[in-house]
Amino acid sequence: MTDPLRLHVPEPTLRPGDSPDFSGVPIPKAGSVRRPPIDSDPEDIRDLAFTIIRVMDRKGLAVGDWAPDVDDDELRAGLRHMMLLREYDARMLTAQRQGKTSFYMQHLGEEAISCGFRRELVAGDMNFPTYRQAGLLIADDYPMLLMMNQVYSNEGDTVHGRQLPVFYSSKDHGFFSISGNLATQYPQAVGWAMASAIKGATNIAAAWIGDGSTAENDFHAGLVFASTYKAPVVLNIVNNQWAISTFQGIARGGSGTFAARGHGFGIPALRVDGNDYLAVRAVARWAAERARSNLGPTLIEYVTYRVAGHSTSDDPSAYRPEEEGSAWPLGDPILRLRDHLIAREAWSEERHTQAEAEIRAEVIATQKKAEAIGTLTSGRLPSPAHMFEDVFETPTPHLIRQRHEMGV
Amino acid sequence: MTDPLRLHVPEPTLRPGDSPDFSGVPIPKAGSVRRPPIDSDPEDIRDLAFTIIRVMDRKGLAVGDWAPDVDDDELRAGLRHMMLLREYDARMLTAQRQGKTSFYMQHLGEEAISCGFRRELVAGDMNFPTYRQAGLLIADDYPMLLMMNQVYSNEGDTVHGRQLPVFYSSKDHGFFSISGNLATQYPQAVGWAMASAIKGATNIAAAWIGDGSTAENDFHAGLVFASTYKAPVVLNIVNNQWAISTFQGIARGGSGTFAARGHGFGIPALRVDGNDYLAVRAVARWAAERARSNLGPTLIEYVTYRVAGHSTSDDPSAYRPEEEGSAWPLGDPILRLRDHLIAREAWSEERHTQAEAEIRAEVIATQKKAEAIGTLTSGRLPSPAHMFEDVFETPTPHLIRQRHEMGV
Amino acid sequence: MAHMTMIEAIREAHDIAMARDDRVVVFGEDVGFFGGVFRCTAGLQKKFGATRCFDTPISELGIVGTAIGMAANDIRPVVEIQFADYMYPAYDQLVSEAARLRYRSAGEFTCPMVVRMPTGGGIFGAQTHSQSPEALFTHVAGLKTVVPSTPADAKGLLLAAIEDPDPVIFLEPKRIYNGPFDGHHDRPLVGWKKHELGDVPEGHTPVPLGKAMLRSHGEDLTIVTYGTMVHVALGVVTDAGLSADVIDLRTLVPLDIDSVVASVKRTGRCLVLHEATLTSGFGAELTAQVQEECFYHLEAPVKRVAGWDTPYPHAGEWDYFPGPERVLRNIEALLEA
Amino acid sequence: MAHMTMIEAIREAHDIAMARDDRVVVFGEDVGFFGGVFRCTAGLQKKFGATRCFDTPISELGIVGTAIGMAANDIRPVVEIQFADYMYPAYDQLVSEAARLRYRSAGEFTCPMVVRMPTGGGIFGAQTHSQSPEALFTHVAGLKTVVPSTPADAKGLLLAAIEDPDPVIFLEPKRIYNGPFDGHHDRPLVGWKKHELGDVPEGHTPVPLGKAMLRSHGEDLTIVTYGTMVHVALGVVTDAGLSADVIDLRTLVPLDIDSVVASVKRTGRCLVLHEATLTSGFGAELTAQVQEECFYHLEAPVKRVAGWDTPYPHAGEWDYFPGPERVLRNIEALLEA
Ligand SMILES: Cc1ncc(C[n+]2csc(CCOP(=O)(O)OP(=O)(O)O)c2C)c(N)n1
Ligand SMILES: Cc1ncc(C[n+]2csc(CCOP(=O)(O)OP(=O)(O)O)c2C)c(N)n1
Ligand SMILES: [Mg+2]
Ligand SMILES: [Mg+2]
Repeated sequence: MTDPLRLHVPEPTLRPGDSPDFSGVPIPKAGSVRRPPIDSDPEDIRDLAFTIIRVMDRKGLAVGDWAPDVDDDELRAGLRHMMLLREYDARMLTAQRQGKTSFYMQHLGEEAISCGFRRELVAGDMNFPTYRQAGLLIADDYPMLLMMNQVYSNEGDTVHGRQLPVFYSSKDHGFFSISGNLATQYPQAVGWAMASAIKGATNIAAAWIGDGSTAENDFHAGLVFASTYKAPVVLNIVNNQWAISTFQGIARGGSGTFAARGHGFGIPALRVDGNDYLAVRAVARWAAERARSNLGPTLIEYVTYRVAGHSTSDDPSAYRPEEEGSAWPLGDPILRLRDHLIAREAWSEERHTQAEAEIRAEVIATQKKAEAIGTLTSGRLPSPAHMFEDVFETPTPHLIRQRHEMGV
Repeated sequence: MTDPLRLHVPEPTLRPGDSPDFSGVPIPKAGSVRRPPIDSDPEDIRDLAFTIIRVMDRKGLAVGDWAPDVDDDELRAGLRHMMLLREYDARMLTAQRQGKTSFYMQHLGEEAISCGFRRELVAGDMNFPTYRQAGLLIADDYPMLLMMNQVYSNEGDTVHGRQLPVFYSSKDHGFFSISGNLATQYPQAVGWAMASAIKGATNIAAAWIGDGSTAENDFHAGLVFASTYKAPVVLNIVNNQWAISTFQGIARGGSGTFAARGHGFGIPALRVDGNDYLAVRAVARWAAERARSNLGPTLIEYVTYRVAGHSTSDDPSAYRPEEEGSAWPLGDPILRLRDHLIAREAWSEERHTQAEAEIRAEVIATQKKAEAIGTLTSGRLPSPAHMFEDVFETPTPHLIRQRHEMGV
Repeated sequence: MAHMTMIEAIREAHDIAMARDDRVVVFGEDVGFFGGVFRCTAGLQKKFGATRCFDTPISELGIVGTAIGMAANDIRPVVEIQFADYMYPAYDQLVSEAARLRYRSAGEFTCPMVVRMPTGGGIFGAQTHSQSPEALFTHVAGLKTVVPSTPADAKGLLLAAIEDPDPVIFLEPKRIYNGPFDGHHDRPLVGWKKHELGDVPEGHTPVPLGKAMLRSHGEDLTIVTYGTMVHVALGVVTDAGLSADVIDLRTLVPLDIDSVVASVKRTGRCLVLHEATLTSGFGAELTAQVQEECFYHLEAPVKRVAGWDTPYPHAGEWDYFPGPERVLRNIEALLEA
Repeated sequence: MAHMTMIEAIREAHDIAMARDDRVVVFGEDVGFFGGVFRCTAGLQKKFGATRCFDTPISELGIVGTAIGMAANDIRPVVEIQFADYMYPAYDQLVSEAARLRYRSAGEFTCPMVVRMPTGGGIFGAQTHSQSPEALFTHVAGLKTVVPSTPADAKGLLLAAIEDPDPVIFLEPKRIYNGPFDGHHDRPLVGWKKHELGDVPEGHTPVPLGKAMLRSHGEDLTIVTYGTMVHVALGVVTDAGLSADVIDLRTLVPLDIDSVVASVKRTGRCLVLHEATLTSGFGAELTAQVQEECFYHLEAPVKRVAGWDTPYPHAGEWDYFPGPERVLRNIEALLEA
């Protein structure tokens, strides 16, 4: 009892120079986790927060209770969304490196989550995304030109160059304006969902957060209010193993998983293979149905891996082994869905190669259009007059004076 | 699926006019809950967050694994602390009603928690209390005169009349300066404990919060940091069933108990009968030992009932049945400890009556001394010069100028 | 017209707004069943049901955060922060989110919401029930800030705030909830019901944001103030027989600087008065604008009288509060300068 | 003396403070293993161990809240908030707790702690990587606020801040981490290593808080500023061949108003310059004090040049930023007034 105390500072097991090793990460077999009814008592399904719900097995077959009913066309659409997102990322990353914009953030390895989730919502539902869910737009057929215009902050940017690249906004596509402040939109999603319930509407909301950001205040506020008012909201946590340079153990602390956070609030929690497109759709469907049936919130932890740097400002080789991304045991979401489609004879290697080429051409064509409008460093930029608009609906006399002073 | 959504707003089952009824509150038999080793895996003792650890049975006997080894003298001291606190409360309440100070907050029914807990800490440990743990001072023999001086904001007040009544501060007695902002001191307690570990010291910290205040951000921050750094801290939640007019269901939402909040963080959680002095000491001892052994934090929920109004500004008859306090099934902590002492033949009705009279006389005598110094509305008040001190260690030129302007 | 307290006026504004517009929803700590610790929302839950007026967990962040989400989903939340001193946990949501949502999304998402909070000292509430944080809002582009000083304004400005398409911070000077406190704490308070300023027009009578009100008309100086200090200023002017304009700003953002400038150009002397700590208080902004606009008309520097730059003390309430004596002393100095 | 960047100077201050005093402990988001997103704490964990320099969860509240508890337990925390724009979740802990702990407990508990945060714009960081929230600290009694503008000051003021017995907010203008940006974004930046102001004295060389520094000496006007804008002001003065005092405040609280007053009394004209939004910015406080102290010496109203009262835009960075052109235009008007 009189030994001196010591501070425990969690450390990832591997740092640059070490060989990646995920043998310690238990990966349940696809199809092995049961699918309980949506009105289950959270206490009865606690185990689902400590496992990983997986649908596609090694052979690419969809197995087990969670295998969702999704037809070939829809699956091919899903594959296309993910491929579009990956190509888009690649082009925008290069554009940033070429100095055409200030900043970019990729989804590499995480495409299944936002692309899959979006397809289980309906028009009028609202996502409160972070900066790593552009798949929500792509899978809802939001024009990629508008996304590029936003990244370039050019005259075609619907938010007039006001926001950092990738901070999209589209009400029509159920995509809430992104904030740069982590986690702030978690309670907003809950409030949006509460409003739906107050109005007696049928639309639901989805909140999004990263593993690291669950440490923020707003995550707690979101859970408290969702739990108290049984808000019709899906509470998503994307656990891509890393914040910026900080591994998930710093945010997670002593709890086994992030999904477990829900248990303190009586919120049912699912933990899912985030690189398994079918599993993502299955859990999204389960949670959305719960919300729409007035059964309240569901917490979902997507287990995935951030293959790329945090953003274009980051160099992950400084803090983790370089090959960790390729060693990640849950594989690549695009290749896995491709293999599944091939296994169900709805796709082929050739069609895939061809699709890659088509998608590349399509994205390049769109990029040309966007750049013809302008990039942050050339072309047609938003008028400075926009700077003084939308502070309030009607500008105050004070703002009008400043605008005149600016001469615009 | 297309039914309109509805907002769920939790409501207490009873409101003014209803007859109190606690038959729905499950109360396990004293002695029925096992006492696990302090290094148990939190997952293996989850059940302890959903029960109530109780030691004293109906006959006043201490039963079961949790019955702590506390000798007669120490128990009589505990009884005396609680009686002192209750008498102190009664006198200060009256003093406030008489206009001698602006505000007061009672502990009625909750005396066992702070009085019992304090005795399981040692000199150099630090409590981060709320406004309802004055027992931490009394059970550590802090001079009651100083407490009264603080309540009266008179010249003898060690904090120079700067703080609202009951916002005591005593470093020597391990009682951190009280803030009026709910929950802010939870992460501070964790930080204090982390400092102890950083220094390789042996002292631990204890954080305090009310049921209602667990909804605040700071509660989450405290849990996150305590979980991550395995801080040597005891995380206390006093669940007295009510915030101000709001019953605990509003803060607790869908989780069964407040103790369950710990599970989302891998923090072992105990739920205890807060009106059972012996049970309080037993769980405090368990948690303090864990912390001191570098095993990290423990969350404790004390189940009790706020018999009095929230503060002198509150009238509970507006929002709950009047007799709820007397119907509370866990009884009165003073009477229960008295009965236990009588059952173990270390006390008697007569000694109790006599002690009551002595304590009353003692408190009255102290009160006279305090009032001889002054009350908020008469007598010797702190000099206005104090207003400009302690903003910084060394006053800035600016503050010196303001002080001159004030002419003090 | 009916005489009522500021609390009753605020309640009536809620009642009218909720009856006129189903989208108006009221929530906060203790505001539901109990009707708020100051009773400003009493009766609303009973009348409109728990879906339109409800209690919340003690989380100012949660209250404001969910309100923002609701506002974006066509609800008009009117939320109460129990004391302005407790708004800090919600500050991030206000500054980073509510204030910038319209801007960020180019008007696609908006945040029509009112955040009410009792503010100011004079009730022996010490550091955590006395603060006047208005300057922390006025510095934030995208927030409007309102401080009424009479029941009629409380009602009318609150109605206007609820109908405003943007987020409005509505600061209620709690010391004048029941009557116009003139700073003489040793004299009995005249309640609103017996005071000429206690008259409140009936029905739906919004008072537009951004218009100051001249509460006293005079020649020798201009006192620019708001909230409780309006009444302290009026008391001093009356008691000392001064000839002064007393301008009640009512709204700090948008600011009716034109009214202030017109007055100061006429009187040549300006005293700025508030309860909040002096340094970086809203008085600094007022002073900066007045000296810029009226420089060639000023006969003396603009003088600020405000709370000292210390936390708000308990026993020293009346030493801290910028009461009549301090105000008069400074006015005398200003008139002599 | 050695030339170094501001980042290196900050790192060196940490290193010296940690070596001199075991109680100095450094933490924040990404500050441990990685050494901070701006690399200001690089190498410290390696040298002093993970108990003295560590990564934290992403919770600014938790960072500041635990730091306060540590400070009360005889540790000297120096914490980093990754960007000043992210300090709001910690604002309650700063305002309600750190700032008032000494006062509340009459000195029984104190809070010697430094909260560092990169501040200001000019890096295309848009609304959430560009803010200058200094006025939100200067309004709070009990906080000191520091803004260095050179590597030597960054090092010296940080050392003094760490040794200060009270909480200090340490704002690091990120635009000048690598060199003194004069606002001409189209010209190449001269790095600190090649700049005369890049010289940093060796060893333990604290610079006392509360003393301004005259960066340029002249007759026609006084420019009062701090941080990045010091270099913009110096650039304008040089380029336009003006005769001006440029006062670098270095510390906003405590404020060296005497240096400002002495200068303005001599020049008769004063321009106050900052990046933060104009309304209720720290410039308002400076203006209020200058007009009060120098009224009879002023030949024109004090003029403020600041960020517009809008959120900080992305594409419009240089329209928003109060760059050389806007500064010069206002100086010309001021000199003609
Ligand atoms: C309130 C706040 N604090 C800090 C940051 C800086 N920051 C931006 S992203 C990030 C890491 C987030 O990690 P995680 O939540 O895991 O999301 P991921 O990037 O992995 O998707 C940090 C610290 C911020 N944007 N907002
Ligand atoms: C941040 C903050 N919000 C609101 C309040 C007002 N307030 C004071 S006590 C209280 C209720 C607290 O209830 P609980 O945590 O259950 O503690 P109890 O009074 O029951 O001991 C409230 C809402 C406050 N002091 N601080
Ligand atoms: Mg992550
Ligand atoms: Mg309670």
